[in-house]
Amino acid sequence: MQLAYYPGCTIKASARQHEQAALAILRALGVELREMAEWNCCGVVHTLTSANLIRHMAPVRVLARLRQQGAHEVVTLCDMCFNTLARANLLARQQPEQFAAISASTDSELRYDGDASVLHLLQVLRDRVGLAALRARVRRPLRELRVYPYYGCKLLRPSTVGIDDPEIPTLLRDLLEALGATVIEGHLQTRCCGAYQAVDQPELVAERVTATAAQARAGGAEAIVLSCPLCHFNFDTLQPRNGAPLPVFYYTQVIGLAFGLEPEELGLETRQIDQLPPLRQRDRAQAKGGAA
Amino acid sequence: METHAYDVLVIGAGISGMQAALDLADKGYRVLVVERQASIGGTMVRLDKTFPTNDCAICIAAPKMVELARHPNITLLTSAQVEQVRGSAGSFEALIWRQTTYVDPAKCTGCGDCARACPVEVADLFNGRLSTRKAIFLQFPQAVPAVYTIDYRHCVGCGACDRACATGAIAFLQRARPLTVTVGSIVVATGFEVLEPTTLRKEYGYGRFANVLTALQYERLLSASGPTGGTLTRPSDGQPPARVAWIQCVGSRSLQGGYPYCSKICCMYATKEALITLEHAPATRATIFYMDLRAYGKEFQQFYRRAADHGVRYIRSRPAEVSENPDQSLTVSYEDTLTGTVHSETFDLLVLSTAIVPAPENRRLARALGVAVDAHGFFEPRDPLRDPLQSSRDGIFLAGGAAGPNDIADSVARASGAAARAVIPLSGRQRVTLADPLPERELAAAEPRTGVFVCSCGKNIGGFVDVPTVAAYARELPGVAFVEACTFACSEDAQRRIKAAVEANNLTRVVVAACSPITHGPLFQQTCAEVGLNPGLFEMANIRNQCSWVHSHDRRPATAKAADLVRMAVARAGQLAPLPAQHLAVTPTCLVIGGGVAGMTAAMTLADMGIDVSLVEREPALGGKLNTLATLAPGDIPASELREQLVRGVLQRPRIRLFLGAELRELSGHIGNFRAVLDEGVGGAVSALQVGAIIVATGFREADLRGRYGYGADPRVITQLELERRLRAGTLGAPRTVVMINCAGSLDAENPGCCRIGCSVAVKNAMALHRAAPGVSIFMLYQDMRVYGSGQEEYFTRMLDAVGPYRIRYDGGRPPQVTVQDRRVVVAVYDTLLREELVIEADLVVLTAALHGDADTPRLKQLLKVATDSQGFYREAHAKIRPLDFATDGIYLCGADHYPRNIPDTIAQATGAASRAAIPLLRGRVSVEPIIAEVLAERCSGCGICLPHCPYGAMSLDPARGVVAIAEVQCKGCGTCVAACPSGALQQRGFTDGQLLAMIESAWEGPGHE
Amino acid sequence: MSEPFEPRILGLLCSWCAYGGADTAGVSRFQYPANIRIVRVMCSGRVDPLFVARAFEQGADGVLVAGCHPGDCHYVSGNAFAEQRFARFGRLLDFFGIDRRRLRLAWVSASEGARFAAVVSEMTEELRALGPLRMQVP
Amino acid sequence: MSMTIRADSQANELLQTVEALSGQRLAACYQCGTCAATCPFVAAMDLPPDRLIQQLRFGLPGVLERRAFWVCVGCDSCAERCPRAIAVPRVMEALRLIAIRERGDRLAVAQLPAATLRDLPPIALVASLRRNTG
Ligand SMILES: Cc1cc2nc3c(=O)[nH]c(=O)nc-3n(C[C@H](O)[C@H](O)[C@H](O)COP(=O)(O)OP(=O)(O)OC[C@H]3O[C@@H](n4cnc5c(N)ncnc54)[C@H](O)[C@@H]3O)c2cc1C
Ligand SMILES: Cc1cc2nc3c(=O)[nH]c(=O)nc-3n(C[C@H](O)[C@H](O)[C@H](O)COP(=O)(O)OP(=O)(O)OC[C@H]3O[C@@H](n4cnc5c(N)ncnc54)[C@H](O)[C@@H]3O)c2cc1C
Ligand code: SF4
Ligand code: SF4
Ligand code: SF4
Ligand code: SF4
Ligand code: SF4
Ligand code: SF4
Ligand code: SF4
Ligand code: SF4
Repeated sequence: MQLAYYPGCTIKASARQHEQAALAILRALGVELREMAEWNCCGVVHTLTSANLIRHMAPVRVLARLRQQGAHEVVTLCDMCFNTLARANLLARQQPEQFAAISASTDSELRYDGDASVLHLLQVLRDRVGLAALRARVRRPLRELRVYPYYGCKLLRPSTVGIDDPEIPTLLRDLLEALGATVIEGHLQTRCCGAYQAVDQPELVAERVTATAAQARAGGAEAIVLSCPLCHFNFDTLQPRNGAPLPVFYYTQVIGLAFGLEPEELGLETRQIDQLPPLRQRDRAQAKGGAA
Repeated sequence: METHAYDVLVIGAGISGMQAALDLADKGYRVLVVERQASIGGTMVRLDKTFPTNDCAICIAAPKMVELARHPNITLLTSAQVEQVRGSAGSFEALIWRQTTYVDPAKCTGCGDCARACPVEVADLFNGRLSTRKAIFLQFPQAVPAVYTIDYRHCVGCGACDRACATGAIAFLQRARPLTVTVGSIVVATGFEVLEPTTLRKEYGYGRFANVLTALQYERLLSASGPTGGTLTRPSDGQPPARVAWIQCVGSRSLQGGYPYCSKICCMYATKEALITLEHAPATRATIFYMDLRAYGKEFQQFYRRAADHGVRYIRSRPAEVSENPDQSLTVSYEDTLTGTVHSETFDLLVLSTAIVPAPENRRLARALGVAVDAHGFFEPRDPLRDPLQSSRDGIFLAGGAAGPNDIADSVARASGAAARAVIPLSGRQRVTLADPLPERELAAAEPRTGVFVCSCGKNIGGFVDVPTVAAYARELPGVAFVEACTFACSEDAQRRIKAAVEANNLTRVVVAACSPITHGPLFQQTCAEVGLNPGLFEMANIRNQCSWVHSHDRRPATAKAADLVRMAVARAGQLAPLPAQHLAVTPTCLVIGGGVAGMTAAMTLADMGIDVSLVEREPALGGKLNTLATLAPGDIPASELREQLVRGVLQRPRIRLFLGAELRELSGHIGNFRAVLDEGVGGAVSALQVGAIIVATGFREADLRGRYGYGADPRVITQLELERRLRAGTLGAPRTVVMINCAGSLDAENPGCCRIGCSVAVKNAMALHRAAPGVSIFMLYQDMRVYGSGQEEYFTRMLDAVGPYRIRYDGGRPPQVTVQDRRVVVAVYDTLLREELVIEADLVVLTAALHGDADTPRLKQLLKVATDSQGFYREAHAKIRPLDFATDGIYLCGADHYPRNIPDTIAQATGAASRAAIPLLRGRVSVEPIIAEVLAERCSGCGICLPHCPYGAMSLDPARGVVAIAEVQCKGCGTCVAACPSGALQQRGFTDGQLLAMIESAWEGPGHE
Repeated sequence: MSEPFEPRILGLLCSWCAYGGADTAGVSRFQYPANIRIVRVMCSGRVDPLFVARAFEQGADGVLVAGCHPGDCHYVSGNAFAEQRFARFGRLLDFFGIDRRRLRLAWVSASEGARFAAVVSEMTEELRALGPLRMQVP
Repeated sequence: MSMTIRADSQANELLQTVEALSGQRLAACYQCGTCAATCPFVAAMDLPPDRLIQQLRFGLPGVLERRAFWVCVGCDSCAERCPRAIAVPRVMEALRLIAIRERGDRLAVAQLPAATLRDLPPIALVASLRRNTG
């Protein structure tokens, strides 16, 4: 399977591990991602007023380029990129007249009429690869790992573009269970982490990630697994410093571990592996077992 | 394939289908009832009690079920579906598919041995999956027919039932078979379902959290025959819940995450459930989260106040989400919108008042019938405002909940209405003539031979009273010739056994020791009649409601008391005498009082059934409020258009005799033969009419608000009706700011009722003002926004979008103040949502005035000898199941004189009243109350002391003989006169001194008993 | 061993309201002492003072006459006549030296199951305190 | 406090602008409070969304001085649950836009500490700027 791939700025900056892990597991699954040429920033947030149409330019340009390059669908890793591209795409389909206005103000070769589709890697794994194939590829089931999947906002909402039920999503649970992990759930899984407020109102974010991590911990989770690089940043940096914060992993990294890939291939730092005692123990046990 | 001919096909046998079928069958039409489930009864039999009277639902439904099953003109097909309908009104041909139940109904006695043997446990859908049943089952104890059914989807075919069944009723080889029938018309009464919020509103946790239930499940939990036997416990751990909460509008009133309409009944059933919860366990904290509390029917607001006064906590809020705690309690997050604070509160049990939705099969049935359903799947009337009972196909009519959410009373009214309409295509058909009374047995034996049947009502009696001991005791009583203990005395099977026992033992009296004679007496009397025993020879001992249920903690006194009650009943039985059945011929014409929408509709419906009608209107013109209103919602149809249509319809029907400018002056007589004197006023004629029935349709009026809300002080303060008049006449002018004040004169101590239509009228008129004076700013001051009726919530939200009014929610305890200050009209109001005091300068203030019965009602009620409530609305015979009848036979009510209602409801009700009135008129005779008083002329001294005691004027002094005489059809059998007579010259049949004293004297077996 | 005194109460209940209230008490499982025996009449207006006298004679320690609330009478005004009649009859009780509390007139509607149970419970308590009525049968 | 509303003071320009920019009809709001109880940040808001809407509708003063719409991150939770399908985040965005147009940007990159700038994922920074600047 070959798919066009839109990385976005953050994947290339603070979330390189995510891309590294994604590419590694996809290789293992026989999926090839081909990075688009000449991509630009997606625009990051969908513009919510009618006065800022120009801000839809960035995502539309990405989609127009994609079509120019002959592709009909594009995979994203970053939840923000996914959400922004998908919503712009929806708008292009539903309100073409608005887009006519935008197009008119841009270079004519960048016409776009909404005929591409935007995919999130999780959709590819669930709907194209299939959880059965994923399960079949597992080499080191994460039996002793107790994880709390965190969805955040952009995967789910608005439901017009979300990839799972906005209230009771099951995608990450199904995926993690396919890897053999024990899944801990709670109603804060879908609650916003505070997103970009980390920039100048970090107290809002801190309150959220603290509450969510507390729920995960109360349920017995040892790690949080998520998808969005901004959620990752927020959980990684804004959990209270006192007491051991719960470690945070991208789902790609966890899949990689279950596939038996090496931590280095998955962009996992030693610090993170140390944060997962059961993983370490199991590694040791397996190492012993393997030796025997 | 078999083909049978009937007059009407009724599809669905909930309360609506039953009512429609009975109304038709009582008129002499042959009715086929097709019900998809194994038993009739529908939703109502799953309820615990019914608002606002808190009648026990099964108690008032069960007698109708039995009546239906036994009606000679009704054929019942259960576990059956209608597959196809061909033909047209007057001659339809329907193909019906009867599912196989694998049990031979002719052989099954309903003993349940099979179910005890069956190894398969499946979730009991009747109990909302809160308990299990077997693969062979009876839906519920009072099921009709009382025949077990094999649920083939779960049966493993082990044959255990077959081996257990003593009568060989199991018939595995039975095959499903199609059946064709011909009918003249069809009534659709398929009701509705409740939403199971597993795909919408998932954030409330239904289906994931054990202690989140739907309201219908909760009804089962409260019900004495439910999965917990009526003890209120939470499903997760069987512990009594200390905190119970209801969330309203789950899936209703939601443009997203649900349906746009209001489900209309949930505010009230939640209130009822909360109140019953407090009755069960007074220390429970009951909380209802609501957006607008829609308590808009007759007595509903009072019921709601009562709940609030009993401590039900109402929080104005639509909760955001629910999460489950480790102990399986539930945390609800919500904003109390009256304080603006966000809370997380924990409850032990959560009940979701989920949307009323059409059954998914409706669409399939609609295709089979060739009729339209609306966007949601409810059957759609051809013209929702003007013809709410007519489906999109001629000859097919809509009853009850099939066309949208309705409570029981409205369902029953609509069912009667549909029954009336269904008669019209049958014109020219021969009706079944009334059967002669059944032949009675010889009562030659001097000594009474009494048969006693002691019921254990499953565990309801047997669990608390030692039934075998009571039965053994009964055997020793004087005159008792036969005793039997039964599990369910009211079951079909038990009726057969009672009849057999009477035959075999030549019994002359029957005593059933079971439940209440009120609910079950008629059933057993009918059984007695079928075996030739006059109903007067039957007596009941109420050992369930008076012993087992109220002395459940101590078996010994409960059993002793049960034995006493049986002894008293047997003593009375010894004194019983046959009650003669008397019939009177009926004058087959009807008087309709009031020529508004209701009166005109009733008159036309009767005329179309072939009945002559006299229609009396006090005003010089027909039309009632239609002469004043501007446009009508829904649909924005000019009121004048509807008026012309109705008036034309009345004038075109030669059977209707019109009396305009006339009033009823005198009334005498009784059902079947009333004599009415009409007075056409000064210069007009005085006519005397002979009629068999009377329909009262005198409508309503706005309350006089002079002196309140600045009304009367300034011409810029008017009522909605006055606004309608201005809109109609085009004299509105160009107000820029209009303030509407809802509930003016309602919901207060003096008039606690809610006017029901006021909010919808305000919404309609906001739209009308917006059209008539573009750019007008409208302020709507309200307490709860109670738009009522089908399509009204949608209309309300369209109005919000189009008009953008300022809605201000005020508190009843702090009503708006209207003052005139240097020629400006100023309204001051505290907005409970903004929590600000607002002062609005208005060009026009429109008061949504309270509504009362017609001003002439006090006089008319005396003439008719019927009752009203404090607001001048007539009181019906029973708020739930007899909404169109007066307690006085032969007089019926409809329209806004019963309670304010909109036009679709008025039309449905008026059509229904016509159906009720047509029963005696078409039948041609009526029966006299059997328990009337009689005069023992030889003892009567003619003193006349008794005369003023009779509330019905049934007594008079016969001047020739010097003794009192009683007009038999007028006597209602209260017995007041009997107690008044100083010489013992009066006796009441069925309640003679001898009969009552026999009971009193045997209550403790005389003074020696210690 | 002597058992505690259990008073005997005769209830004369109208069919529409009070009897319905007793039924509702049953449906709602409101518990009350098992001391009452109920006789149903169609209207409280049917209750003849003779019935009460006979009940006392036959060993009742108390009599409860119950009907619809004023204004609610199914037969319009029967309960009003009952009330008048028993006002008069009360004076007669005084004459015979019977404590007036032994005859009680109560209004109970069909939905007031709790009220019915409370009335019976109260009356039972009161009669327990009053002790047995030893009517001399002439 | 008592607010006087006059017939001729009804031209509520702020409301009109918000409705035009957000495409939302605020009269449709049931004032049910679902949005307020849903919002993960309601505790930090000086006016919960439902009340903000109501104040806007009645033209009460001081709405633009509120912090609430700067707190909203547009997580869409409330919008998903609103029975009237009102997109509250669009209303919030409209208010931000109007405030920025009237008073200038709320945030300047220059003011942010260098360390923050270095560590932040680009999406955080860009999103924040998009929502806090014109
Ligand atoms: C939780 C709850 C509480 C309530 N409480 C009250 C209350 O306290 N007071 C009150 O007045 N009302 C109450 N109601 C409303 C009341 O239940 C309804 O008004 C009433 O049941 C409507 O009766 P119906 O006959 O129209 O419909 P239903 O009772 O639904 O009966 C319809 C019948 O048609 C049958 N049927 C359906 N489709 C087909 C088909 N295709 N072919 C053949 N048969 C079919 C069904 O099996 C059913 O037997 C309550 C409702 C609910 C859900
Ligand atoms: C302001 C307002 C707006 C409304 N708008 C709508 C709407 O938009 N849509 C809608 O569906 N419904 C609306 N309604 C409700 C509608 O008016 C009623 O449903 C309808 O009028 C009821 O009809 P009725 O025949 O029962 O009573 P009425 O219309 O009141 O008719 C009663 C008739 O009986 C006559 N009468 C009274 N007493 C006697 C007597 N003793 N002898 C002889 N005749 C007598 C009266 O003169 C009158 O003609 C509105 C009501 C009001 C008050
Ligand atoms: S008769 Fe047979 S089929 Fe009927 S209930 Fe009894 S055992 Fe079951
Ligand atoms: S044959 Fe079916 S219904 Fe009968 S006992 Fe076996 S499983 Fe039950
Ligand atoms: S407002 Fe309407 S839909 Fe909502 S709970 Fe009340 S009756 Fe049901
Ligand atoms: S007591 Fe007997 S007769 Fe009455 S409901 Fe129960 S089973 Fe039927
Ligand atoms: S205006 Fe009428 S319908 Fe509306 S709440 Fe008030 S009393 Fe009820
Ligand atoms: S029994 Fe009642 S209704 Fe009949 S005559 Fe006597 S007082 Fe009148
Ligand atoms: S979109 Fe804004 S207002 Fe709505 S829940 Fe999210 S943060 Fe709160
Ligand atoms: S959830 Fe929607 S309808 Fe409810 S208060 Fe918020 S915006 Fe208004």
